Amino acid sequence: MIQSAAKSHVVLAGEGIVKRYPGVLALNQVDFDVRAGEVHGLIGENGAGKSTLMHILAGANRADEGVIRLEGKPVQFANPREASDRGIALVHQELNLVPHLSVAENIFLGRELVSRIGLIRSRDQNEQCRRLLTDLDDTIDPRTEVHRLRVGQQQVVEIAKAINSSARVIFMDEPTSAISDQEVESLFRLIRSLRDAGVSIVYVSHKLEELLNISDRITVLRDGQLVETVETACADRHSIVRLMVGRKLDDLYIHSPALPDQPERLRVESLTLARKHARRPLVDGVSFSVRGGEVFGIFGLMGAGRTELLESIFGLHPRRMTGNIAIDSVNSRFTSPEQALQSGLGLVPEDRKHQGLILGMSVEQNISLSNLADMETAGLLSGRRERDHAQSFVEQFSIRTPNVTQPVRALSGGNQQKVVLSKVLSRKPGVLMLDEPTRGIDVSAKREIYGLIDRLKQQGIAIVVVSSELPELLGIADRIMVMCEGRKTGEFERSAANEEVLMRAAVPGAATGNEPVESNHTTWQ
Amino acid sequence: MRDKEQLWQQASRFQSLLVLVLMIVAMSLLSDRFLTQANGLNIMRQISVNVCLSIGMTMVILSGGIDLSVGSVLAFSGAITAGLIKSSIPLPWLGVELQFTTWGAIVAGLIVGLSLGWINGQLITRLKIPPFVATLGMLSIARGMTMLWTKGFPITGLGDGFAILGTQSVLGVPTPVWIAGGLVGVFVLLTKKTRVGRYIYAVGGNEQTTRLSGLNVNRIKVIVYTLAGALSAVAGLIMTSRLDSAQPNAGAGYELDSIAAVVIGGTSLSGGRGTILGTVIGCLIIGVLNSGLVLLNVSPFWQQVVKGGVILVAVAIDRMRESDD
Amino acid sequence: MRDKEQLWQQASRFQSLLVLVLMIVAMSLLSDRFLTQANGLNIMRQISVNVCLSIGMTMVILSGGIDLSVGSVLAFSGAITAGLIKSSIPLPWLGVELQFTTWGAIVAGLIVGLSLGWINGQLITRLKIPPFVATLGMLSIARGMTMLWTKGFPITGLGDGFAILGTQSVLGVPTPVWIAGGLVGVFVLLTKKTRVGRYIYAVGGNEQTTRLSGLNVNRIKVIVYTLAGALSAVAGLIMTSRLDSAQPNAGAGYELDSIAAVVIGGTSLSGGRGTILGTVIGCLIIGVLNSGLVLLNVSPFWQQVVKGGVILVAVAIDRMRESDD
Amino acid sequence: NTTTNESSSGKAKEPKRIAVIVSTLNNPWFVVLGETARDRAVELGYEANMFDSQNDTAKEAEHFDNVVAAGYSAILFNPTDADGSIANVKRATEAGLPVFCIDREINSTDAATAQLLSDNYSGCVDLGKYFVEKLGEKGKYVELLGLVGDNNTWNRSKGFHSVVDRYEGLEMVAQQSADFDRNKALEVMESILQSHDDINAVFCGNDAMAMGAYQALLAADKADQVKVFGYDGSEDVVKSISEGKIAATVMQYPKVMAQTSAEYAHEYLANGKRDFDQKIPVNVDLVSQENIDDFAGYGKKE
Ligand SMILES: Nc1ncnc2c1ncn2[C@@H]1O[C@H](COP(=O)(O)OP(=O)(O)OP(=O)(O)O)[C@@H](O)[C@H]1O
Ligand SMILES: Nc1ncnc2c1ncn2[C@@H]1O[C@H](COP(=O)(O)OP(=O)(O)OP(=O)(O)O)[C@@H](O)[C@H]1O
Ligand SMILES: O[C@@H]1[C@H](O)[C@H](O)CO[C@H]1O
Ligand SMILES: [Mg+2]
Ligand SMILES: [Mg+2]
Repeated sequence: MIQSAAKSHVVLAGEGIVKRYPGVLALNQVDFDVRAGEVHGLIGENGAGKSTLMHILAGANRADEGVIRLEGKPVQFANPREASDRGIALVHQELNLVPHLSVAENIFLGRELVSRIGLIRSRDQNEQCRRLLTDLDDTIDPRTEVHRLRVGQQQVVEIAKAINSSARVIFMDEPTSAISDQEVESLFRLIRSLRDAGVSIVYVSHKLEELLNISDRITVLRDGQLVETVETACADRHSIVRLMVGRKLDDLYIHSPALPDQPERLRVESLTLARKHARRPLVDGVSFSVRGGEVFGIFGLMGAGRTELLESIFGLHPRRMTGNIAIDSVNSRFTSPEQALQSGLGLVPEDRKHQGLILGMSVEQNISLSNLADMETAGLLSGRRERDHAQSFVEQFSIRTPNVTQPVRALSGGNQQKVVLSKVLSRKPGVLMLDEPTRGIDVSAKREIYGLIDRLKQQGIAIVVVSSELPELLGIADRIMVMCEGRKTGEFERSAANEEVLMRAAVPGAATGNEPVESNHTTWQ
Repeated sequence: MRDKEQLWQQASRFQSLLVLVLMIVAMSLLSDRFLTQANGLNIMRQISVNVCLSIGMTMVILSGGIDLSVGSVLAFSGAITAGLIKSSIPLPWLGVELQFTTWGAIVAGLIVGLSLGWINGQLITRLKIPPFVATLGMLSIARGMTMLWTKGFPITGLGDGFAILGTQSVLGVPTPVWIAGGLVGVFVLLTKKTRVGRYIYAVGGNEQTTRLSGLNVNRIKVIVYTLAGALSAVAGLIMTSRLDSAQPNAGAGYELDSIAAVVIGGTSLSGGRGTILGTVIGCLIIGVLNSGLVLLNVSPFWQQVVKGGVILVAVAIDRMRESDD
Repeated sequence: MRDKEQLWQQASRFQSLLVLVLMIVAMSLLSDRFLTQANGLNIMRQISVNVCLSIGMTMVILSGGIDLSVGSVLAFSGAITAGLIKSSIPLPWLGVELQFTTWGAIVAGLIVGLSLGWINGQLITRLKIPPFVATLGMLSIARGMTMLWTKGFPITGLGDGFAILGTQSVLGVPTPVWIAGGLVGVFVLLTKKTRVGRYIYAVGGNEQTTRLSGLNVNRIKVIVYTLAGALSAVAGLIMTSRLDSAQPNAGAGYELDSIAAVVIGGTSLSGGRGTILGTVIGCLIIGVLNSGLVLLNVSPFWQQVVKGGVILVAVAIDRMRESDD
Repeated sequence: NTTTNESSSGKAKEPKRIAVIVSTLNNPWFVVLGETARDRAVELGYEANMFDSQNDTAKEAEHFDNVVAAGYSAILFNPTDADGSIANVKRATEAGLPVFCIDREINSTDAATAQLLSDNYSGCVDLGKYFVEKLGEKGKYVELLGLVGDNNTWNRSKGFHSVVDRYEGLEMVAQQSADFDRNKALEVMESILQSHDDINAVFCGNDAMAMGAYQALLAADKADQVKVFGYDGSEDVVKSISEGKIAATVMQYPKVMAQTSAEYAHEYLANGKRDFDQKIPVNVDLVSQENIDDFAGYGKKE
């Protein structure tokens, strides 16, 4: 693996790259190079400058200082198109697809196949696209409009788009943040075959194991500076983490035993959520219960219906839902999140930018949004109360922000997540549901979130955590439920849970007690 | 960094103010009649109707919507009040006639405006009709109802009691200016210092997050459109009183003037960002322009060209700060 | 999965068609004059102006913008053509007079419309003026220029050659219908089958992605507004020819009619989603409504109420499919 | 042609239909015009309906097409535009419908069946003469124009200036448009008063603007010293003249014109009369304090 890359020449290099944003030095004199046919991992905490560096090298952004060399010659890209014409492609961290165009239309955007008289050859595009996708995820129909795909499938489309541009260098910014393990496997296979064909790949991820698995070299960024580039063969988990955070990190997962003799706080019985215009439900007769002082994990592959389960409990789909829910033994069927919150239920949603935060509002305004009534004196909002309230969370959760009036948009992912948590906790929920609470968050922020979850649990709160990362759930949950295609396929005590049994329950058709299902996501008619 | 940001925010709000000041300076140089107290009050009186409409429009736009029906609602509310002042409503089955006092008629007009706004809100939230279409429908319906109610004739001669609203002065300042000023105060407070106000920004900023934060998005929207309807009614009352006449075609086309004032004042049409005070500056810019063009006796043919040009320049200056990147 | 989805998509497009069919059935039952070939052609001729405007408006809205200036551009282009047909332009410094042929004048009118559209595009992309404001400014400026050019008087008596455009029939079908129909064909092809068309959807769907895909977003926008300007000019020519007169106030308020047709036809005001054919259905719904209300002798005051109501019902039916939580 | 067959042969009992197409209903003057014409036609045994062109010649064209398609028998027509409406009228007459123009003229002598016209130009000549007399050939005045895209605006303005411009002592200090609209007139007048507080008179292109201007003068305490002149003969201006608030207006007789047009249509349809004079002038009268007792809104006292 490693030997070929070590010898090969440098394709693309940035020398002395500097990028300033108002009040931030995002990149400080970074020298970074990409060799032909290597997989180059890039890692660092949130805000370290990974995305900025990629954007500059791929022409999506311009450096304030420094030189970019392609095959040794200095180049300047006026826009991403020029870079892509020279064989440099970028898969973005934020999903960047046009929602109402089809998969094929997205993949060919800007490089359509046209006939002699200038008409688009849709059939040929669809055909080529289908071939491209067979390697990645053959359940995706090229003609489907992209907004109808799950997040994971969208990410696959995004990767396919970069590959389709027949690039020499492909930058991938957190390509696996939203795709399933199966898809990760296909992606890795593809990356390896690209590499063997001489294509270079720069790969950003917060998932260390992935980087160690796929890369030839790893570069660590910290606070806009390049700390070190190491050969993957000579690196391990601990050495990388130390480089990233500048110190040794304690155990990643924090778990104290569940509180004994706690009452049941959440009970869900035969919850079923019908799907629009289709027979097979999204959530199919799921039952479980959670006690206070307990972390209840829910595992499943992408599309297992976990998000819909939490949403249904939270009152978001009242018309399509059947089943019973009890909070603190009181039967509760919510027809809106408003009611759910009033009954002491809290939800930290999956998509923090679109569901958790109002990006244009300040940190304090986001934190107080759910309990503004408590911020009033004499019927008017009190700026001081609001500030103090937010400040207390900022201190308690060590949210890194210059001040609480900062727009939340400007915070790093981990800190944004803590703001969402603060908002939900402002209502002092007895039952807290967290959907993918650490997606796209760096290790030290993750660790802080785990610590927080543990503290809340010790206060007697019942906590439900949905996650696609097995080690995470094994690390923090007291019990784990597994879902597959909307159904509950298993429940395991912490002591009985391990990667193998959980995975077996999660994969369609593989688990015992899991009725044979007609393979993957395409089954519903 | 924070101070820098805030300074910048201040400066950018200041930008439309800058346009206003530039215009005032230019007008003063061109006409020595411009910068007088009398003309100042005159302009303020003239914009008071638009200020009332635009306060409501600002909130609607902040919440991510739009209201095209303001002009028609203005006309209908004004006509209802005028009609009720002038003539009684026979209730044959009770054998009586209902004769409204001036106050009663005013209240009735306000209730009508408020109700039409509420209906807008219901159309948008329950029937999921996009705001543009829902209020376009209302524009047509309310105008038609005004025609039916007035039979196409203005209702005039509304008495001295009613005239106070539009024509008197208190402490040297015209009543409409007091009303509009008072409403500005109330709604600045409402948007900045109350829960409803915060929720309006939240809905416009991110509707989904607002819902998931436990707020009733539909209720907030209904409140916003209802307030806009009520404010249109106030505008209708002021105009009717000022003219001593409810005109069936009053307020036609005012929706565009009002939206222009809001946007010139720096409020984003995509919602979540903007201020009432910005809108007031927007109204002032339009008012100064209208009055200035007449003072300078610019030919009516040229006025539209100049007006369009100034609006473009004003907004272009205002956008310059955002255009670096 | 896929077929079902696509079926559903088809069905939802079918929904506004359903509204149209329902209206036609209702009208036919209410009046035996409605469902005749003559009335069919009549309705098609009447909507041809709105169809031309709305094709352009559809593309503008698909790209995520809006164009309020269509009515004014229509008037100005029509007036330019009419003026150039009627009288020659003296060029004193050359000692000659420029006399346009009918064809030359038509081309000049088209170029004027196209140029105003291009200017809209420049205002929006270079000066970063929001489309609503930029085209609002243009609405005012182009109207003013029409007044200046015509001095407020209509320009009439444009000759038989020019009359063909609006008044003749070919194979029993009126020329305006041929023109509008041809344009629909061309622009359906353009939006569905060419790169430009695809990019229009892309810009409206996700501007950033489009830029990151290496496309020149500004150029696409400029093209869209330029096309909208040219199509407004075509509409202006048809109208001028049909009336044998360029009216200074032609097309006032048409922007709302056009936007209504686009939205009723199922195009989303937030861009990226919709079709030209949907818009044609929208125009037909409005056309059938207008003509039907006349055939049914609905009084003019009631017409506005009914029209608003029908638009609300039509869109509400259309939105029902999306209304599930 | 199926339509003509039906209307002539088939249902003789069913009343014939007359369309009243009015330029705009946004102004009560036209409402009076249209409703009077319609009511008179109904009295004469027709089914009659009114159509509003909303000051848009293209909308008017649609009404004509619809009316022809719907098989109406005659059109009583108040045009939106002297030139723009010609083509519309021609299409209708070619389809066999008689068209009678009311109030506003079309600039064609062979298109309409007949035209009943009030003469805006000469009406304002009379008004101009009275204006000169009232001001004693000397003073400053303001003119408020109607819609600048409307040719009535200019006919009135020209008639007025044909007289007034001959007197050097009369100075027009501002000429602005107020769109025939009461509120616009109020605002424009308020602004004008800021720079010209020494004017003696205001000439307004219609009565709605005259009322708006008066309202502005009243608020500025100048109602006594400034004379306001209007045009139309609307109810509130006639009343204001009798109360001494407004100096003069020109009475057009919308009711007379409208009734006559309906009667002509009846002559045409029922009695086969074809030889109408092309232009039938309907007298306009200056209304001032001197003769106000003879007048009511929109006509003579009955
Ligand atoms: N457009 C921008 N304006 C201002 N500051 C920015 C902008 N983009 C990035 N920054 C700042 O630059 C720094 C580097 O950001 P960057 O997005 O490159 O980090 P990252 O390493 O990709 O983080 P993550 O892991 O969260 O994606 C951060 O402090 C960020 O706040
Ligand atoms: N927009 C959509 N339209 C139709 N079906 C969808 C849509 N989004 C998701 N689904 C389907 O709903 C089911 C549940 O998806 P969902 O992504 O919510 O599951 P999840 O377990 O929460 O996984 P994730 O980790 O991706 O959130 C899947 O079968 C998926 O295919
Ligand atoms: O007489 C009428 C009215 O005065 C109207 O206000 C404008 O048009 C004229 O024909
Ligand atoms: Mg990043
Ligand atoms: Mg999920």
